[in-house]
This record gives sequence, C-alpha cells and structure tokens, in this order.
Amino acid sequence: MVGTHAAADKRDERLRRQFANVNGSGSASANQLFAKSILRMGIPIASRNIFPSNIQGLPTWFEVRVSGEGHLGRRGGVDLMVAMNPQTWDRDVAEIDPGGYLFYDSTKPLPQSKFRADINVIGVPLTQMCNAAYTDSRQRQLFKNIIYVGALSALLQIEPKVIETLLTEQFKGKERLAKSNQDAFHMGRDWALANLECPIGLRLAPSDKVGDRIYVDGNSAAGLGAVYGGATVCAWYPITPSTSLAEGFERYCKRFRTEPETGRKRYAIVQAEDELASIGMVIGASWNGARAFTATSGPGISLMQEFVGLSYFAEIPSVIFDVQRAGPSTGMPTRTQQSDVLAAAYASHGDTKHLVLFPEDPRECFEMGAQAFDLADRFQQPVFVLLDLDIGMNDWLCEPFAWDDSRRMDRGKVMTAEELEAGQVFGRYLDADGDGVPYRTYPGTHPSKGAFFTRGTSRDRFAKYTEQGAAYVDNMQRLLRKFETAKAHVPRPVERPAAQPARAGVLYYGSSSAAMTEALAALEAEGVHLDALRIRAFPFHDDVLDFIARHDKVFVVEQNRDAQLRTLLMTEGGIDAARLVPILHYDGTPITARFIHAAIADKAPVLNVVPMRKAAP
Amino acid sequence: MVGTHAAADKRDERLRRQFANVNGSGSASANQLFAKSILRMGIPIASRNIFPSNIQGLPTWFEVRVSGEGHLGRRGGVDLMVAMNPQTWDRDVAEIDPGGYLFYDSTKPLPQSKFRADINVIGVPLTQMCNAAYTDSRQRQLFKNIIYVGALSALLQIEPKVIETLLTEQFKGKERLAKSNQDAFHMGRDWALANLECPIGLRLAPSDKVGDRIYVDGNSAAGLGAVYGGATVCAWYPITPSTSLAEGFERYCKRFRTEPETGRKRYAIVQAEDELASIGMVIGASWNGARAFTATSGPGISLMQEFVGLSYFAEIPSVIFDVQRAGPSTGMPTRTQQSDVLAAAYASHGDTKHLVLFPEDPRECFEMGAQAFDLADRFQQPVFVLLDLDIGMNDWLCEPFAWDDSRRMDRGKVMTAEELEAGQVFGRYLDADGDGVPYRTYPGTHPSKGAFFTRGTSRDRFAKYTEQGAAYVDNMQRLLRKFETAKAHVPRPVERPAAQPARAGVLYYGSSSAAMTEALAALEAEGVHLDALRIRAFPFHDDVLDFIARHDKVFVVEQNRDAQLRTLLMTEGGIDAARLVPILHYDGTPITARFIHAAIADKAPVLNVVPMRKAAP
Amino acid sequence: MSFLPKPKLHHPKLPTNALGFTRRDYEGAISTLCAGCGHDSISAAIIQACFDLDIEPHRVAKMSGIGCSSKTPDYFLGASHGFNSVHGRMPSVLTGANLANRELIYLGVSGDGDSASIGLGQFAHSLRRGVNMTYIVENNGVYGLTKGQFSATSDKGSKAKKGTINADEPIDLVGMALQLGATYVGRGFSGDKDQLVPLIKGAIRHGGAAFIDCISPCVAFNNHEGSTKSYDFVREHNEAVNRLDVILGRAPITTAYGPGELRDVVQHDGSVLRLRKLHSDYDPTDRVAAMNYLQERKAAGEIVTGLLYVDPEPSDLHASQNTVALPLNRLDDAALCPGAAALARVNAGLR
Amino acid sequence: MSFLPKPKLHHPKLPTNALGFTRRDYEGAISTLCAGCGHDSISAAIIQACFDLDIEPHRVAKMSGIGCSSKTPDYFLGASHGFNSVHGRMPSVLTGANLANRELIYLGVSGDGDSASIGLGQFAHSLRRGVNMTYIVENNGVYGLTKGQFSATSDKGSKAKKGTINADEPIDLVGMALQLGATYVGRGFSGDKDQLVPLIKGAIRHGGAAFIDCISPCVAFNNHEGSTKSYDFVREHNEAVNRLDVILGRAPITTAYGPGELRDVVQHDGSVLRLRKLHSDYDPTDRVAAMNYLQERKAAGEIVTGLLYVDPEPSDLHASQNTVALPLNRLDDAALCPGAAALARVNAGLR
Ligand SMILES: Cc1ncc(C[n+]2csc(CCOP(=O)(O)OP(=O)(O)O)c2C)c(N)n1
Ligand SMILES: Cc1ncc(C[n+]2csc(CCOP(=O)(O)OP(=O)(O)O)c2C)c(N)n1
Ligand code: SF4
Ligand code: SF4
Ligand SMILES: [Mg+2]
Ligand SMILES: [Mg+2]
Repeated sequence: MVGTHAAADKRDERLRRQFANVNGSGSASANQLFAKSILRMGIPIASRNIFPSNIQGLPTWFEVRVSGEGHLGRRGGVDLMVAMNPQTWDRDVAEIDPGGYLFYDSTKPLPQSKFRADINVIGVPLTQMCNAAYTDSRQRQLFKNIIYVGALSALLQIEPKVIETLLTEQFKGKERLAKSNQDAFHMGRDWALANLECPIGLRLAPSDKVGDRIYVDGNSAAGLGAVYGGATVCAWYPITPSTSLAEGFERYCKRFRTEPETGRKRYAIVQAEDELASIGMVIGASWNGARAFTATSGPGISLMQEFVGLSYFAEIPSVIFDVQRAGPSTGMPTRTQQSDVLAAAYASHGDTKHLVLFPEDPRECFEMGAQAFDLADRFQQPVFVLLDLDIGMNDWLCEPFAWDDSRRMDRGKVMTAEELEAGQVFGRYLDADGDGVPYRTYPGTHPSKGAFFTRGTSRDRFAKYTEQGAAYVDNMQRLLRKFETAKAHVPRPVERPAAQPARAGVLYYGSSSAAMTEALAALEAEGVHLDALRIRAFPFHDDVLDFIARHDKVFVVEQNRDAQLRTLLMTEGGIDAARLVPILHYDGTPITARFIHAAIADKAPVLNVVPMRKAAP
Repeated sequence: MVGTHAAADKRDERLRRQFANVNGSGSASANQLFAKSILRMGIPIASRNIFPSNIQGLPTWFEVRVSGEGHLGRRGGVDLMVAMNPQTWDRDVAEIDPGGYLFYDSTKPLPQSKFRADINVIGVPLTQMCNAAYTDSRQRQLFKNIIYVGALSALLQIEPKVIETLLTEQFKGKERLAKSNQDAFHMGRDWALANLECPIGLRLAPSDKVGDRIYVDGNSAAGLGAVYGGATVCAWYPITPSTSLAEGFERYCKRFRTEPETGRKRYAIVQAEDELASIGMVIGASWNGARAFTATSGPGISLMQEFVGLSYFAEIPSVIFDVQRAGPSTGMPTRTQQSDVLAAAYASHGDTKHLVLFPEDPRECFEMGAQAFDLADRFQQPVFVLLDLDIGMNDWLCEPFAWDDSRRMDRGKVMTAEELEAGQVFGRYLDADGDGVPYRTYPGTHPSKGAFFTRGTSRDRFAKYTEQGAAYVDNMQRLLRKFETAKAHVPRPVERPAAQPARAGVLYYGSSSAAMTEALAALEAEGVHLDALRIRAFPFHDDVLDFIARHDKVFVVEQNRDAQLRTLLMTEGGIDAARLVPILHYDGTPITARFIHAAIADKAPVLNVVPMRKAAP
Repeated sequence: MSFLPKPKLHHPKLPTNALGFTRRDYEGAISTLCAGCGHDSISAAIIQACFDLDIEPHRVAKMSGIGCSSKTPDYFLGASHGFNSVHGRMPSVLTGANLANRELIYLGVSGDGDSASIGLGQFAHSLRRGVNMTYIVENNGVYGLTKGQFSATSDKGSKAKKGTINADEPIDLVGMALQLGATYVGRGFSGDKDQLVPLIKGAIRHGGAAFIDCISPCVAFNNHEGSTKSYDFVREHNEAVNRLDVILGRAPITTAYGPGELRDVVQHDGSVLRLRKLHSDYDPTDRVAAMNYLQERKAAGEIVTGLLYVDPEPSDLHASQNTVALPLNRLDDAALCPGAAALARVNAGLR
Repeated sequence: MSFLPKPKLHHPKLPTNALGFTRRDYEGAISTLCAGCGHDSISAAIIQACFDLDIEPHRVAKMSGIGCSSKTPDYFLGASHGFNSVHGRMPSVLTGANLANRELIYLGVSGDGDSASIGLGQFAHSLRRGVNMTYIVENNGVYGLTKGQFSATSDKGSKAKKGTINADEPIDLVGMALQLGATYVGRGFSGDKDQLVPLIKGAIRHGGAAFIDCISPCVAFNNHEGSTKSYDFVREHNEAVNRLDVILGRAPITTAYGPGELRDVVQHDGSVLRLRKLHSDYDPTDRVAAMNYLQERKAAGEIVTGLLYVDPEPSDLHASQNTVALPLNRLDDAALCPGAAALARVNAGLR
C-alpha cells in the first residue's frame, strides 16, 4: 500500500476504535451509538466490525469511515485510533497515519516508548472516572464505553442532542437506564471539554448527504429480499458469516408472513443437519413448486457440489446465498473474500455453468435476493447470490429498498393442468420455444397428464432414461442455449464512463464497489482516466464483452488470489489474457480505495497514460 | 462424423459384435477369447465394452478394433457387425459402413426390410445348431457364443491353434470343460468353412506388431501402480467406473503384500461409508505418514471438495484417482468423458490449485499411479490422477509395465527425530528452501520437538493460529510458489513434431491419445501437417507454453463440452483464447480418429493450410 | 379447477377400486431389475397398497436415492411425479418436497447402502423431524447396483458371494428408527407380500414419519449360502410379532385389548390398524418395550417382522413448523409479498 | 533410534508420574473458550488422565472436527500432534490415521453438532468398524461456535436462550453407540471430574472403539433455565450407575462379583476397571441389558452416567483388517514394492 493521498483526504475523517470486551457486551452498542450519531448528523459513514473466530475474549475492532465526499468503502490507514485493548496496543498504534490521533485510557501511565512522535495523543482516565463514579464492576465496564463516546463527541464535535435522542430511542420504556447512560455520556463529554483541546483537527459538521439512505447489513437485506421474492422454504445450516441471513429471513417472515387469523406461518425454516441436507431440501421444495433457498459460506458450497450438479442437470431451480469468507478450507471464518466465484460458477463435476449474481451493497442484496427466485424459476437451475462477509455482516449506508407493487413473481415455464388438459404437448426437456428453456409441471398437477420422472441421469426430451449419445448431446447443447438465453435476463452491468475518453477500463464487482468509486475519483484527480464497469452477473451480458472490446487494457479488480472472475471472462468471453490485468486484494480485510489506487497507479505505464503530478498540497 | 477415408482404411479391419446376454455370462468370455486370439496372432487390437447402467438384461456391446497400422483408438464406423441382440438390430445394422459385413443368427428368417443393400450379410443358424447339439438350456446359451467365435475364426482367418491354446489355458484343470468348448468352437468353424465363403474381405494375417506389449485395463494398472508406489491405505466407496481400481489394488496386494510368515497384510483397504469418509481416511493416513489413496468418479469428486480444500490448505498429501464418466450429476455412469478437469484442478471453495495427471493408457496409469505418491509427498497436497472409463475399464494393448529397482519412494520433506534432535529449526509452514515446500513431521516422531497442530484455518509459519492478513497472504503466496516448483516435477508433455514444419499445433491428453495418433496420420496423408503435444500434467510444464507460443493456432482436443483444459491453459498460461481452437467430443463414447480428423479438417481454413487432395485410391 | 382422474381403458373384467382405477393404473415402466429381485416384489406391494387405499396416483410423490432399489419408483405409479435424486440423499429431498406441499403423499424408497451407509445421517434426521412420509428401505445387505459389496446392514459374519466375511457391526435400521422417534416402524420381507401390503397401507395412512425396513434379497449378489439376507435364511429366521390388517372407511369396530388375539389401533385419520398378535407379550404402542424386545430377539438371531411400533397420534414437521393449512407452493404474491408500503416502514426503521 | 522424553523444567515440587512428567507437560496452549465453559473441564480431565496413565504425550494423536469443543485439542497435550480437521469428519480422519500407525493412542474430540448433526454418519461408522480410539463428544446440546442454535442432541422441549422450544426428537449418542457395537461406552459430566477422569483412563486403555458422551454445559448459550444441558439441570437429573477406578500395573486383585459393592473388569491390556456399583441391577458387560436399562431410565427423565458398557476383550479394525504388526507408515521400499522381477511376471500374465 502507498501513503495518504493529499487533498481529497484532508477532508476525510476516519475513526477506528478497539475494545477488548466480549462480543455482544455494551461496547458493541456504544460503537453503534457512535456510528449512528454521525449518521444522524447527516454525514455518510461506513462501519465495519472486525472480530475473531471465537466467542469470548479475543480482540475485536470496530472501524468507522467518515468521508466528506460520502465514500463508503475502506480507505486504508487510520486517522483516529481509540485504543482500548492493551493486547493489541502496539499494532494499533502502528496503524495510525502520521499526523493522526491516538485516543486511550490514561488511567495507568504508559512509558514514552509506547507512543509515537508523529501522532497526537489524547489520554482520558476512563477507568479512573468509572471507578470513581460506579461501584458495581459490571457498571464500570458498561459505562466506560459510553463515557468515551461522550469524550469523542466533544473532540469531534458530535452534537450531544443527537446522542441523547439515540439513547432515548434505544432505552424506550427503560427510562432509568436511559438516564444513567445519558449521565455517563455527559460525564465523558464534560471531562473532555474541561480538560482537552476540543475539537481536534478532525471534526464533524452537520451535513445533508445521507438523505433518505438506510443503514443496514447485507444479510438482513438479502433475507428481506427472499421474503419479497416469495421464498417459502429456507433450509440452512449455521456457518459464519451467513447465519444472520437465515435469521434475517426468519425475522422478516415473523413480521410479514404470519397468518393473522391463525398465527400460523406462510413459510418454513429448517435448520438442517448439514449443508448437503440443506440444499437437498431446497431442491425437493423447488421441485415441488415452492420457492426455496439456502444460505451458506465456502465450506458449505463445497459440500453442496453434488446436489448443485443435480439442480443443473435435472433442471430444478435452487437459490444459494453464499456469504463468502476467506478460504480455502476453514480459512479465516471471520474475514472477507470474493473467492468462491469459480466454485459457484462451475460448481460440480462434469460440464456445468450456473447463474451467479454479485450484489454491491445491501440494497442490491435485497433486490437480487428477490430477483434470484425469478431467475431460478425461469431458468430452472441453480442461482448463486455471492455476498461476502463485508457486505453481509456489516451495516452499510445505502439507497432505501424499493418495490413496485405491480411486480409479480415470474414462475417461469410451468405447464398448468388447464394447458395439459387442453392437449398441449408436454416434454419435460423439450425445447418448445427454441430458447433452451423447457416446461415443467408441479407434482400433483393433473391426474393423467404431465407426470414425469426426474433424475440426474441422462434422458430424452420426454424425460425417458437414455444412454444414447445423440440424445445426451442434444440435451447438453440445449443447456448451453438456455445459458445463452439467460445472458439477457440477468442484471446488466453498470457503466461509469471516465470524464475524458479512456483507452483503459476497469471491471469490478460486489463489495469492491465503494472502494472502487473512491479510487476512481482519486485516480481521476491525478489525471488517470478509466472507464469503469461493474459486473453484476454471470453469465456476462454482452455489454461486458463490448466494454472489454472498447479498451486496450482492462483492470479486473477482485478480492481473491487467483483472479477468478478473470478466468470466467477469458473462458466465456474468449478474451485475451494479456488484456485483462488482475488487481488482487485477498488478505481477508475489505479492499481499500488506497490499495486499488496504488495498484492501478503502479501499472499506469501499461496504460500509456502518464499520471499528472498532483499539485503541492 | 465424415465418411471412411480411403486407402489407409482399406487395410483396416474392425469388428463390432453385440450380445444380449447377461453381463458376466459366457458371452463376455467369448468376446475376450475372440479378442485375445487376434492378439496372439501378433495383430494389435483395441477392445471396448459398452454396457448399460444396470445389472441384467439390457443391451451390451463389445467392440474390437483391428488395424494394420496398429492404431488402438476408436476409428468410428463398423466393418463387421456381429448382431446377436434383436433388441438393437435396427440400430446395429444402420451403423455398418457401406461395403461392410453383417453377421447374424439366421435360425429365424428375417424380412428383407431388416437388411441393407449396401452391405454383405452372413447368416449362421446358431440357435438351431445349439438346439441340435445340446439339451441343457444353459449349455445352449453358453456354447452359442463359442460357436460364433468358431465361425468368425473361419471367416476372418484366425488360426484355430491359437484359440485352442487359449481355451486350454482358460480351462486349465477343468479338462472336460476345455474339451466341450473346443468342440463348440470347431462346430462353428467347420460349419462356416462348409457353408460360407471363407475368408471374407476382411482377413487377418499373422503379424509381429504386438511385440512384448501387454493387454490390460487401466484400473488394474493404476491399482498395481499404487502397490509399486508404496500405498498402504486405500479408502474407497464403490462407484462405476472406478470400483475395479480399488479391486485391482486389492488383488495385487494380496499377491505381493501378504507377509509370508504370518499371512498378515502390509496394507489396509477400507470400503468407507461414502466418499467424504474415503477422502477423510486418506487425509488422516497421509497426515500420519502412510501413503494413501482413494478411487472414485465424478459424484465422488463433488462430495470430496471440502476435504480436498483441507488437503491443499493444511498441506497434507492425498492421491485421488478419478475414473471419469459422463457428467454432470449422475449423468451416464457407464459412459466415458474427460469432464472433471476443472472440478479436479480447482477443487474446493477459495483459491486452490491442485496437481493433476493425465495418463494416456494403462502403462501410464501404472507409472503415474506410482508417481502420484511421490508428487503428493513432495508437494504435500492433493494429486488427482484422471483416468476415464475408456482407459479404466477396457483392456488396452500397451507397452509392458517397467520398474527400475534402484528407484526409491520420494517421501518429500519429512523432518526426522534425528534432525530435530540435532536442533534443526522446524516451522511447519516455513519456506526453508525457498521453493515453497515446507517440512513436516510425522506424529509421534519426537518426545518434545516437532509436534504441531494441523488445521484448515490460517496460521503462521510455525503453525500457530492467526487471522493476521499479512501472515495469511505470506502463506497463500508460498502455496503459489510451491505450485510453481511443481511444474518442473510433474510429467513433461510429449511432443510429436509434424513431418514438415507446421504453423499449427494440436494439444491433447489422456485417453484421446490413440485416436489422435491415427487422426494425425490421416491428416498428414492429406497434407495437413500439425505438431502435436500430449499434455500429461497440470500445472503445465513450460514446454506446453513454449509449444503454444511456437504456433499460430493450436487445436485443443478434449472429451468434454466446455473445453475445460483450454480454460486451464488460458488461465494459467495467460494464453489468448483466439489461438486455442477447441475440438470437443462428449457424447459419452470414446473419441474416434474420424471425429478428430473431420473436426480438424473442417477447421483447416483457419490454419491457412490447404489440404492436399489425396490421390485416387 | 379440478380434473377428474381418467382411468386408462383396461380389460373390462379387471377389478376396480372406489375411484374406478384398476391395479394397472398404479403400475409404472417395465422393471429393468434382475428377474427374481426382491425389489420388484416390493414395487408390486406398493402398487397393491395404493390400489387398496383408493389413492389418486398423481397425488403421490415418489422419491428415491441411487441404487437398484432407488430405481424402482420408475416401475410403479407411472402417473405420479417421481424423483430419483442422488445417492443417500432422498430424505432431504423428500423433506423439502413435503414442506412445499403438505397435501401430497410422500413415498420414499431407498436401499440399505443408500440409507445405512452414505445416507445414514439423512435417514436419521428425517425421522427425528417427523416428516410425514412412508420411508421404505429395500434391504438386501449389499450394494446391488455396484455389484455386490457389503453394505452397512450386512450382518457380522455374513459371507459375500466372493467369499469374504463381513467384519463390521451391522446397522439395524429398525433399532435406529425406534431410537430416533419414528412414529410408525415396521419390518417386512419382500417374500411375504401378505404381510408387506398392509404394513405399507398403514404407513401411508399414518400421519407422521413411518419407516419400513423391508428385507429384499438380491438374487444377483446376496442370495447364496452364508448370506443372512438370502430368501432361505430370511424365511428360516423370520419371526412375525403380529399380522396387520388396515381397515378404512366406516367407524372402527373397537375391539378391547384382552388376552385374546385382536387389537385395533385407530390412527389419527380414522384408519384402523387391526393387529392379530402372534407374540402375546408384544405391545406395538410401547416404544421402550418394543426396543427392548427387538434387542433381545436380535441377539437371539431372530429377524423380527411385523408392525413393531406405532404412535396413533403422531405429530409431524408441519405441526412443529406451524405452517398454514394451504400448501406453501400455492401461496400467491398477495400472501407472500409484503409490498411497497411495508417496505417503506422497514426503510424507516433503518435510519 | 529412540529419544527419551525430556520433561520441561518445572517447579521442583510439582508431582511427577512414572515417566517423570508433571501435569504441566500434558498441558497445551491457553484456552480461548469462554470462562466457565464445560469443555475446559474436559480438557483438564484429559490432561489428568494422561498424566495418571503415564502416557508419553507425543505418542498421542489428537483429532477433532470443528466447533468450540473441537478447538480444545489445542489446549491439552501440547507435545502431541493434533489435527483440527473439518466439521463432522473427525472420525474418518482418525480412522485413516489409526490405519497408518497402530502404535499411537488416538483421542478424538468432537461436539454434539459435530457428531450428531453433520457428523452422525461418520460417528456411527467409525464405531461399527471398531476403530481403536477414545472418542469423546463434548455435549452441550447447542452449536457453541456459531452462537447457540439447537443441535441434534437437544432434548425435545428444551428451551433455547432466545426462547424457542426444540421440536425434534433428540439423538442419544450413547444409545446409538451401544446399538452400533462400540465396545466401551460411558457418559460423564464436565462438572464431575472425579467420575470423568477414570472414564477417560479406562477408554484410553481399552483396545477398541471407546465412546464417551460427556455433558458439557455451554455457559454462553445453553446454561439458562429451561435448558436440559445446563449445569443445574444435569446436576439434578444425573444418575450414576457406578463409579469407576482404573488400576494399572500390578496384577489385579480380582474381586468376586457378589451382591456387594465392587466389581473388577480386567481389560485385554491388563488394566483393571474397578466398578463401585451404585445401581445393584446394572451389569455393564451385558450390552442388551444396558440398552434396555438406558431406554427406560431415559424415558423416566434421568441422565444416566458412568461406565455403561464394556467388552473387556474387544476386537478392532486392525484385527479385522489383519494388518501386520509393524505400523504401515514404517514399512519401507523393500516391504512395499514388489520390484522389477515381479513386474516382469505380471507383464507375462497379461499377454
Ligand atoms: C455419490 C455416489 N457414490 C457412489 C455411487 C455408486 N452407487 C450407485 S448405487 C450404490 C449402492 C446402492 O446400494 P443400495 O442402496 O443398497 O441399493 P441396491 O442396489 O442394493 O438396491 C452406489 C455405491 C453413486 N451413485 N453416487
Ligand atoms: C461445513 C461446515 N458447516 C458449518 C460450519 C460452521 N460451524 C462451525 S462449528 C459449528 C457447530 C459446532 O457445534 P458443536 O459441534 O456442538 O460444537 P460446540 O461449539 O458446541 O462445542 C458449525 C455449524 C463449518 N465450520 N463447516
Ligand atoms: S443386482 Fe440385486 S438388487 Fe440389483 S436388480 Fe439384481 S437382484 Fe436386484
Ligand atoms: S460458546 Fe459455549 S461452547 Fe463455546 S466456548 Fe463459550 S461456553 Fe464453551
Ligand atoms: Mg442394497
Ligand atoms: Mg455443541
């Protein structure tokens, strides 16, 4: 990574704070309070939880990005570090950008060697204050967090009113708790105002840039999308970071899908015994005409491979949300990556190709979470929605969810009892419309017509078992035709043309989007102009290939080691490897704008573009 | 497919015969007898069983290729059809090349419409002969097969002595059975000599082209390779077409690995409860210092994905024989394909790359079957050996197995108790030698040194758990380095330069080899000159990339729909898609010389090579 | 909209059931199994049971895994949708299907390899969830389709056709099913259709997880001497605890449970399981007693058959899920999609 | 070549065992589990058992799946090789390891999610194969690591921390293990170390498949009221059938099995399992009786603990495989590779 990039960043503020408390204890809600208070001031933020793969006691970080431009990706580097965890002190202090701030609990004096000369140090005797104010040890721990939020509000000029309101909202009905939290907040705030130079260089000014955006995690959004998409069966097996997706679905189902008269459910959620059973249940339910999905992560994707092949070959819809984490194997279960792209696109032995969607943020998780079911029904095959831990488990600021009430589920080509009765020819694997997509019937449809036998073995157009080469090839080619048809139905890519005509382009997808937007702005400021295209689905829409054709070189930004999307581009688009320059970030942390910026600037010579020197600050 | 190609084929004889008997009944051994008799005359043959995915009663074919040039692949088309199965009569008759022969049981007269005008028909009243000679119905069925072998021997000029010897060998110790078989054989032969014009246009002349070659199936050969390679643990789950590989291993182990003094076994074979358990046992055994393998087919490969990722990331050797069948899903279990290439090479979620070997025939199954264990131990990762049903389950004529007695198992980098005791630094994931390959210790090695904790999660160089991005990336890059190192250790490709300098080349692998050789000869005869390179392993040796670089266009011949090896070439070699022209055969039957020939000739324009018109015959 | 079943035109003399169907209407494609395979007899018993029960064929969903046994759904109920899924995973596919439409009848057919080896987990979990189904394992102690390897139900000491002796402990699926809470558990023998047909009928009319272990000799690979799953061996060691009759329709004749011979168990749907007791101390409604009895007889080398356990008031997965009465696959947009107004409220809560 | 274990230098007053090791030599990395987690007590019991048995730490192979429980092998026996494999698959990995080297001691640690949900099949099959191992399930009735979902051992009616009630039948791993032919079966409680340590010792010295179900409350997610796996609930419902002492070394004092209190069971390796009976009608060498007893007590709501079954003369997988005495991983080229001459004969047979 390279250093800070001047002007644009001057107006940036970025806070990163650590706490050594147990997950789920007060500190997490203090973090939320802090983040939400900035949001309520109308300032866009992005927040990220960084947590270990265990339940108690190991270090956890909470990172808040505040940017005047409204950038929501990770920038890289830290301007203000709230260092509350002695265990990670050295590492935390080292991470602060020169000129940045270190906020710490100064109760116990620390030797000079523990600090850095090139940063500003702000000590607050948090423990001492707590010990003085509270006798109960739980209270001491709990309120310490609110106290430092108070101090930070003074240092950064957060409006106290906003925090008071938030606390009132949070403790509605528990007035005593609200009061004591208010008190702790003011204790911290007052101490800071009295003892520290407030505000510091990083200060927050009320803004109107948040607008009507919402602040939500991708997993909840995808779960809500599945509700709107009409999913009725969810079969899943717990695995980080996908668990909260099934939980989100359940939460929204409870709210929206409980039959008012009876209290009974218009959905079923089964915590299966493993991922093989989860996907098996999804396939069984879809075969039987319900919309069904599972949510999992890498290891689950590996375990589902056999069934995914069945879903492809027997042409049964299935929707699989894969909230990607760092692989391979168990990898880093609480870190993010985009490394299941190939495992999804070509899942299972034999020749297969599956539909894959790449949401960029929770709003698209919602949208694609609903759309996936239409696509699965229409194309009768697996549809993967590839989230990642960064989108899935962090709260993101994004456009509000939108729904058009005239929209109806597209159940695809389902032959009804009426049509069968009317004598329509039914061949389960017959390409009646020439688009590769056959008709199906739901079990139990008609007493004497339309029944067929579903199998993972080869069969003819009328679902009869066959081992004849010609019938097999006929079917396999129809599957390719179907895939071709799908290209026009999957979400189109989104282009962001450069300010000036550009000979180079950049492709990216999923959670890299926010950091990419920021990096593009920074590059543009330096005179590096790139057209950008955000890919939203596999198979690739023709626009993707057009875009590549229009540029000499195209960067492909990914969060994996092996440039997996690039492999798909070459294979499916027949594109020359030399024209696709991989930009790869895969250490398990979300990609940063600085990383992309530096990596592309590094390779600028290949573009034959001389970046303009930036003016002195 | 295109028609017969003149001269070269005139000298070809090819027999295809069908029988409606139960698998495992006399007919199978009659087929073997017929095939072996030709072999014993010194004439190279290739034979293929084509059977359904059930146990009894459905049609089965046995195909014998006889070629003056010694071509052993499938040619395509049939010169002599032995049509014994009324169920498939029409299809069988249709398949005969114009001018070819139809041999059938003429006991029951058939209407003229059941024949073709452009073929020669040979009727033998087999049933009638049997009914006259035998009273027992089982005998009638059994000897009918021997009778037609007798008739064929007369028609094709097979030496009776050779068959007599084979029968004597086969029924050693059961003289009465031998005698009655001899009688039946002569009954058929004599009838043909007396009633038919013998020999017909297709005749066999003794030759010396077989040499010291052996006739064996690839699964047995691979099993024997595993014995020579020092495998001691085999864990498997039955699946067609891989079952006979584990059985072959067992057969040879019984013969070679039984401790003479005690009768106890120097090996263990577990029929596991499924494929997940099989690969788990392999990994456990390998972790503990034994050489271990499993054998499976497509569905098993899908089920093993999670464990394969563990084997990659935790760096535990594992050897997986994948006898490929037609996918996807259950597909066509008794048909052949090369369609698990991607599922093997990039198996499991996350970023992974595995070693893959592609044997061309049983001799290489043996050789690679042994070598796989050296590679797995050296590189501490999964090694796939990709056979297919065609190689695995058919008897092939190939060079004899060879072994150098000075060869020793390469156990790779294993730190011994002595080395640990001497104070050598042991870091399980430390790149001590700069080649990406770390050292390991076997459990139980040393009382206080060298123990480590194996896991599928990320860890540092000393096997300590970590979620630090830098340590993770360090490790992932070392894995790439290791993969790079492997390139020079895996089997090199084999080049077959064209007779004249060629601007186009062809790449192929595995069981396509024999048909390819024949196709190349035919193309060359037409003036189409192609350099050819047979790929034997992934990662690709530099020779492969050099070869591609040296040619304008390169055909890539594969037995799958999606050009899977081509994807690997583009991804790993950075090669322009446009230069790699896929030639794909995937109907489940083994690829034929005619198919390759026609497909390449079709695309000859892209080569800018005008094929010379061949001279009139 | 409803379409009346239209029975195919058959020989006018074929007997018909209450719906006007003949036995032929419950048949399927021609079997490709070996002549004499036990599995074909089970298919015939299923056909008979469905005919007897006046089931509309298209209201049955037939599911299976992979194996000779798992092929059989193609050979019965040709008018039903069938699903030959992947090896060992029928139970999950059936569970999903059941969730989607609670109104069909679910018939799961599997093999001993399919259910006791690769599929043991799914077998167990589908039973403990109480999926409303009839789950039949066609148990031949071998892998038929892959040519005769031992399966996990092979008895210790049983001899393979090639001579090897099985060294592993067998898995007794009936014992497992009882432990796992299946609410209807029976064991049959493909060679005894009279016993098997009512077992299947009772299972189909049972409203919860019904499991039938049906010993079904494999004539190709496991019918030799030394095998404990051959026709001869099973005939010799078969000990039926009761004979079952399933009585439908009118109000049951509730016979008191005396020292006598007959006992009627009325299932939730009104069907009556009439049991003729063959072992006087056997009470098929006492799970613990049944387990104990079976352990003992098994240790003594007997193959106990009959209706081994039934809970006449079973619960099922839909009950524990508390799903609506209408099948989930029939819910429409209005019932499923909360709409834009609700979404606006969701958005508001996320600011 | 052999290297003598070199105990680390410890406080001189720490007690040592016969090999000169202190308890510390059997410890591992510092636990990262929640304070109060039952699993940590089991780790402590394993440490104690290995210390007591004078085991050379490096002769133990520790294997596990995934979960909080499966993390524990990192926290004991730091001088042993450990293998934290994938979720639910410890048994197969252990089986493979065992085949490779019959001389090490195999300790498999798993969770209830790991063994009863995703891993049920492997659990069952490793036991029925008689793999020589000590297989411990640290049973808390929930998925700890993924934050408190029900596992398959959760009792029907048990309440989750969030309030939901479990509707599925529980899987009783002890009942399963008995049915599946495990030759040593015990149940312990992490809160009762005195009972647990000898159970583990007996298992380690057992020469076959030893299974211990150890109830181990999850303080983070399953220790509340309404849970049937909380410390309080287990303490209240715990019914020990016996107390065990494991006696090594000298010839056993064979006490006759009278109506009295003590019974000695001598295992194949000479170790003596001395049982103090707490329930006079309980005979831990009678598998069928044990199963019957357990079914009944379970139905009555008791959690039966103790040494529930032992076959003092077990067989194991190596016996049924008939493998050579030398570990397979020590066989060299000469023992394994038949060589060129043999190959020439193979070739000759293939012409
Ligand atoms: C994943 C997978 N592994 C292996 C196979 C091969 N296979 C097909 S059927 C079968 C065993 C069938 O045995 P069983 O269930 O007892 O049925 P049977 O043929 O005896 O009726 C196996 C192992 C497969 N189809 N899929
Ligand atoms: C294939 C796979 N699926 C899911 C997970 C996520 N996962 C980790 S641990 C665990 C459950 C552990 O429960 P248990 O075995 O009872 O252990 P505990 O944490 O309660 O000790 C799950 C589901 C995983 N690691 N791998
Ligand atoms: S092999 Fe056995 S199970 Fe399969 S069809 Fe034949 S007899 Fe039946
Ligand atoms: S979550 Fe439960 S099982 Fe996991 S460490 Fe904490 S208490 Fe133990
Ligand atoms: Mg079977
Ligand atoms: Mg648990």
